[in-house]
Amino acid sequence: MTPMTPVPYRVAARRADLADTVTLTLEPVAEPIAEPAPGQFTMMYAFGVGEVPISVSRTGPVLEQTVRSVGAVTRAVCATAPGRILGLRGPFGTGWELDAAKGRDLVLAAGGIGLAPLRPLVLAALADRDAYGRIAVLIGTRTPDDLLFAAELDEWRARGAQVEVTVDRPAPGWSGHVGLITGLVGAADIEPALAAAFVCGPEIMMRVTAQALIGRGLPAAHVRLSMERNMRCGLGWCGHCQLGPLLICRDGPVLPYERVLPLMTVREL
Amino acid sequence: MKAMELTDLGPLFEALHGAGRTVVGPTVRDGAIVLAELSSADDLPHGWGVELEPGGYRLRRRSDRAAFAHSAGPQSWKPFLHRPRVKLWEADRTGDGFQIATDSPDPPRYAFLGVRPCDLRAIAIQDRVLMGGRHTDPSYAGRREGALIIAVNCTEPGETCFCVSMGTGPQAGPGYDIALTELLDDGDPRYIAEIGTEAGAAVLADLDAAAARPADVDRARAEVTAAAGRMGREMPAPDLRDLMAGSLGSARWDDVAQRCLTCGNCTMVCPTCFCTRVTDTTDLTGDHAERWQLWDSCFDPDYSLLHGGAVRSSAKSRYRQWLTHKLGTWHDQFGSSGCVGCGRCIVWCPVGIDITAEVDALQAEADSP
Amino acid sequence: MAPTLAVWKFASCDGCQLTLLDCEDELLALAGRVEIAHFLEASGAVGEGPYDVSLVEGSITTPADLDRIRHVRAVSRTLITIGACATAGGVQALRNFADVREFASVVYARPEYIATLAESTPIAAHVPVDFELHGCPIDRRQLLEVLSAHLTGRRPDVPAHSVCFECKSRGNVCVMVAHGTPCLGPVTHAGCGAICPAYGRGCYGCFGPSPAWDGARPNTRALLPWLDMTEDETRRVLSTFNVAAFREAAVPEGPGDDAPA
Amino acid sequence: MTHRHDRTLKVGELARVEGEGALYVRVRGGDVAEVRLDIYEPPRFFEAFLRGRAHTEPPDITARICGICPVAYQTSACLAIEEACGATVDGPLRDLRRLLYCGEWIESHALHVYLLHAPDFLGYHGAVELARDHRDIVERGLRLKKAGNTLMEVLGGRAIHPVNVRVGGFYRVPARAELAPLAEMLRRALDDALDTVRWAAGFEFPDFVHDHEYLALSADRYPIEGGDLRSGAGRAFPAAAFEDHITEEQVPHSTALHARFTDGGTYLTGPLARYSLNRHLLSPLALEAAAGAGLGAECRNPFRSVLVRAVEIVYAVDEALRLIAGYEPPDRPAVPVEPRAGTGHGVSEAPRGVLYHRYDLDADGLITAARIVPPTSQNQTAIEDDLRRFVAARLHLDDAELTRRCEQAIRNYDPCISCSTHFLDLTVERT
Ligand SMILES: Cc1cc2nc3c(=O)[nH]c(=O)nc-3n(C[C@H](O)[C@H](O)[C@H](O)COP(=O)(O)OP(=O)(O)OC[C@H]3O[C@@H](n4cnc5c(N)ncnc54)[C@H](O)[C@@H]3O)c2cc1C
Ligand code: SF4
Ligand code: SF4
Ligand code: SF4
Repeated sequence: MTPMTPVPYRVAARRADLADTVTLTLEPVAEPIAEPAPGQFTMMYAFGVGEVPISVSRTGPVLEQTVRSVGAVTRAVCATAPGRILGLRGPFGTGWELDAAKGRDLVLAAGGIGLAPLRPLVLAALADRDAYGRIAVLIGTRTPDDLLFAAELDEWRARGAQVEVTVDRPAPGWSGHVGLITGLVGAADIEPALAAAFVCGPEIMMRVTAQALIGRGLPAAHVRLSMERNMRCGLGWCGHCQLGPLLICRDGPVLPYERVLPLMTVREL
Repeated sequence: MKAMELTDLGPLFEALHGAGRTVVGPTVRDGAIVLAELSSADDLPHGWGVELEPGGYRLRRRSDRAAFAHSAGPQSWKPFLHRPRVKLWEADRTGDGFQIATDSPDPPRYAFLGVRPCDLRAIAIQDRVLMGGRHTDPSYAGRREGALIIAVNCTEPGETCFCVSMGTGPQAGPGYDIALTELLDDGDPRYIAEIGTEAGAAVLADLDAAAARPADVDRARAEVTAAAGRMGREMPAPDLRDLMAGSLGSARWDDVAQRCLTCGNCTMVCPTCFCTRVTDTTDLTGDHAERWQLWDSCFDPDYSLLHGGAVRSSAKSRYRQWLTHKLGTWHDQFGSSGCVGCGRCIVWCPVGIDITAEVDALQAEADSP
Repeated sequence: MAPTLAVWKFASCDGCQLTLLDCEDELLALAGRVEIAHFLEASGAVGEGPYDVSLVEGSITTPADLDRIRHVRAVSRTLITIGACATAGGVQALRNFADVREFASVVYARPEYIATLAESTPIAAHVPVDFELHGCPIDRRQLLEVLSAHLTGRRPDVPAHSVCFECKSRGNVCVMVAHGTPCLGPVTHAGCGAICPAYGRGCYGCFGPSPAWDGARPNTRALLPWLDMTEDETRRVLSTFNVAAFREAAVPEGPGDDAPA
Repeated sequence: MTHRHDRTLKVGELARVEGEGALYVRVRGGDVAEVRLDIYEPPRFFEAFLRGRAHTEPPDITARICGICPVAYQTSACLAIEEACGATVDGPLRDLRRLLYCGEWIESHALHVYLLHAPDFLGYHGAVELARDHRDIVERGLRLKKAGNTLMEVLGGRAIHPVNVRVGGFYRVPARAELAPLAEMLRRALDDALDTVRWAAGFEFPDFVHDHEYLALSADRYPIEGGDLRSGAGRAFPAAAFEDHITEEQVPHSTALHARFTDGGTYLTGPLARYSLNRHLLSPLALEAAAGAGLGAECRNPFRSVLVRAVEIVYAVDEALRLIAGYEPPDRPAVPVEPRAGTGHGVSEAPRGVLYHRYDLDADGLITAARIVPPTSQNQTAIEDDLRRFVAARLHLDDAELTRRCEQAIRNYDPCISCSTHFLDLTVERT
């Protein structure tokens, strides 16, 4: 066993969330990996096909990972049937550090598949509801059909979270928000100065959302983002996940907004 | 600690071989001084020197019999410790999944003979990356832990060397088991051997060598000190880390991109560059899979691939990544510079791009209003 | 049902499809894994299309081949081109820079019988291609890699970086820097394993230009002055088995190497 | 009766030949009116674009004429250019050339015997089908083929289009130690080669003989990497006189270039010719194998060429072992070849027969004219002649069977159609 050896996990359940996105429930075949914190990721291995970084979308006694099929490896992972085995290494990287936001209002902003890494954070906050102020979950997707975890959102609402969804392109029958996620920032029912924000999505979406939140008065020091870079090891050896001074697998993926902002604005860094 | 004098490296080879070590050191092959397994002191490049320039390397005959007067060659010790290709494991398909097997053959027990001070530091830098963080690279660690290091203080810097400005030479820093200084008179060279570790002391104890005369020890020191004044190049800029951080938008990157081939040679020859990629392969049946770790380089087009394309697609951004990492962000990531001043990237760049000249230009650009 | 494999030949030397038969250790395993349904060089049995994978060797040089490649595309689920002829027009693309009528008259007594196109063009110039494997000839290990990757559904490990990557990994002494031997390795697509430098000669570019970045041309112009060759020598060294691709790569317009806008 | 008085037989795509060709047979009034081996390999114009190239380039460029026998092209090209420049390659460098060439013979012959030709005799479509019933046999063939390829890989860098060949010799010559593992491999291959002869001797060979004049090289050893030309009828001339003795002309009513002797005679080159003219130069082991397989002083049955190839594999393996055993690395990898104005001719024995190259160079070593005559184009007249007679005697067979037999007959000659650099393109005629 070396840090590069995948640990076998059995797919206990497979749920097709969207046309191209699947949530897998994973059980260790023997020794489990350490319990991931919300925001951390694992390297998932599909036999013979390859390995990719995927965040956990539920952690604790039940481990779930939500994967969008975009290429060879994610296609193979998504296609894995219940009962079959995948490899996991990890967990790697920094978590959302929810504890540091104790007592504050929470804004969670997700773009597309970015909701997956935020889900364990929502669940953790709802499980310890009294430790936080108001909780607003802002979600941007392309179309209503691309809305991840749609069936769960009402439950989050019922447990005291405000959940707002906006779509780029509405479908017939859509009565919700239309437009960029920044349009939802104003609707978040929070006290900005006393809030903390957690943002995950495409880089450009994270930047404008963070700006909008800060524009409403949310302290920049309380904004965290989850970054994405090519990764081959997850261990800080392969060099691929560099973003300027950062190794995203080690120093990230969750990072303070203020730390990444100057790096995000440099082209091709 | 007491220094000893070796008049002949033969007994040293015998002692190392006798202890079951594979001796690796410089030797002449294909028109260059390469590092390879040596069977005896005769394999050393006695009487060979080199001429170096950006994009150029030539052997030249020396008038003496020096074995170590040739500055850095085409490889560093990297291929022996951080190998170009490592099989990480293999796996076979089973009914519902797969069974992984990791075979870890016993790593070779090397004795590295003739490690130059810059390379000694480079090994320390790779140690930090591959063994000094939360996770240890077992392949590297296995080889590294078994290696005995016999350094050679540098008395013959090359035209492209700048270890002095990087603070890595010409006197060997910590990390060696034994450090030699080559003394040249008529005939065969003599060596002043200094002990760095107990393992080194044990090797020397076997040789029944005489204690070095104080005059020779002084002379050895003086020659190394003199070498410091003969560096072929100098790395400018007092604080490279700041210069790099402040130069991300510099126009110089466009200039160097006109010349750079993105061929990756600089990263391959660099003794500290550590990047690897991982490839998962299968055989034709699809039932047997392997994972390999291969040298990679930030100049590879796929290095920064994300779904949808590479982050650093232009040559300019890739050269900038290499230089700013090496001299700047390495400090943030691993607490030191990633450059030891060996000059290899200058010599082995097929179009002679000179890291010190590029830094000069960035400095000039930063200084200009 | 085993997937079906077809091998097709256009203008070429047969070397790339021979590479398949040169996989002596794997050939029978391959035959057990796929049904080799159309491979004239190896068998008289011709299976019905459509085929799951077609390997296409050779370039398009005749009007009849123009029709045939469209047919091949139509009966192939995955079309993989193999070799410099199929991916870049091959050595016969030298005609693209000359008068093909005159060429014909040098070789043939009755050039009027020659039905040939003015240019030798790669397959991708005529039909969509799913994967291009470079080399003149292709490398056996890479061919096996592409086939096994395809059968497993993974990305083939066929890096687009330069020959220098392989050269240094192999431990060669650089012939360019240490001997002054002109070498196209820095701008040539890896894949051969850096054989030429290992044998003491400069790379002559038989794997074609390595993209400086995804799909773009390498910075050949920056290398040329360092090759220390006359203009004629330079022209010749770039005019061999990937002539069309290298000529394009060396066009002296715009910056040789900059980010795509 | 299956046979008709008027019929046309067309084999659109010949299988198990190298390159792309078709067969066309027309029967009129019960007689064979026309037999044509169509070459629709698209023209690639090598001789045209060699003009203006440097004298150092033909080994690399002409290798690309044929992926099956690149070493033959490289060797004939080197010989021609060395002659033009007044350079001679002999001693260990010449031996290394021969050793490399042995690799090509072993590979190419094993390919032909096992993968292309044997299935005909045993009633299979190809080697993959054959392997289903006789895996061990096909594996033996692949082992032999691999031995040839390995030899080329070690000496040439790779088996197809080797990179290590240059005018004047090599870029790098091997150390003795590098050849040692080859010898080990070849000793095992020798057993496989001898088994191959025994196995092929058991095939059933149709009764058929031809009476073409044989043309092959002759040298002090069994001809491979060079020599002078000699024919069964006593013709003898050096490479430089090739074009005096042999013309390629357009025959009335046909559009393919046919090689003949200038005096009009047709000839055959290749294994049968080599064997029949040089049997005495075979190694004792190869000679013994030939005798054991029932091959006499001369072989005129093209179907038995498979046997002759098998014997030549034994010879090539044996010869390679001899060359390795006697190898002393030369002091330099190549002799200098300084360009000068002139003409040079080179011939060598490709697996399929005599391969001729001529180059005219100017004072700077640039090529002003090139001529390449591959074996298959030389044999075309003979092949068509044989087919005519072969078909005439078998008109009672139905189309399918006749077609099958014709294809087998063509494969006797192991025609390499990719090599046919200057066959006329027959697309026009086929419509
Ligand atoms: C920290 C982190 C967390 C992630 N979490 C999730 C998640 O929860 N759900 C999800 O669906 N996706 C997630 N991704 C993205 C996911 O890793 C990529 O979609 C995946 O790598 C694509 O691989 P592929 O082989 O399917 O696609 P291809 O496009 O074929 O990719 C080829 C190769 O490029 C590299 N690569 C491509 N895209 C990425 C990428 N975005 N990040 C890193 N390497 C890449 C990989 O090496 C991959 O094998 C995460 C990425 C990171 C870095
Ligand atoms: S690419 Fe080269 S080896 Fe392949 S078919 Fe063409 S000429 Fe032959
Ligand atoms: S020999 Fe050629 S391929 Fe090898 S490193 Fe040098 S320039 Fe690159
Ligand atoms: S080094 Fe270059 S020319 Fe030589 S085989 Fe490789 S790609 Fe071809």
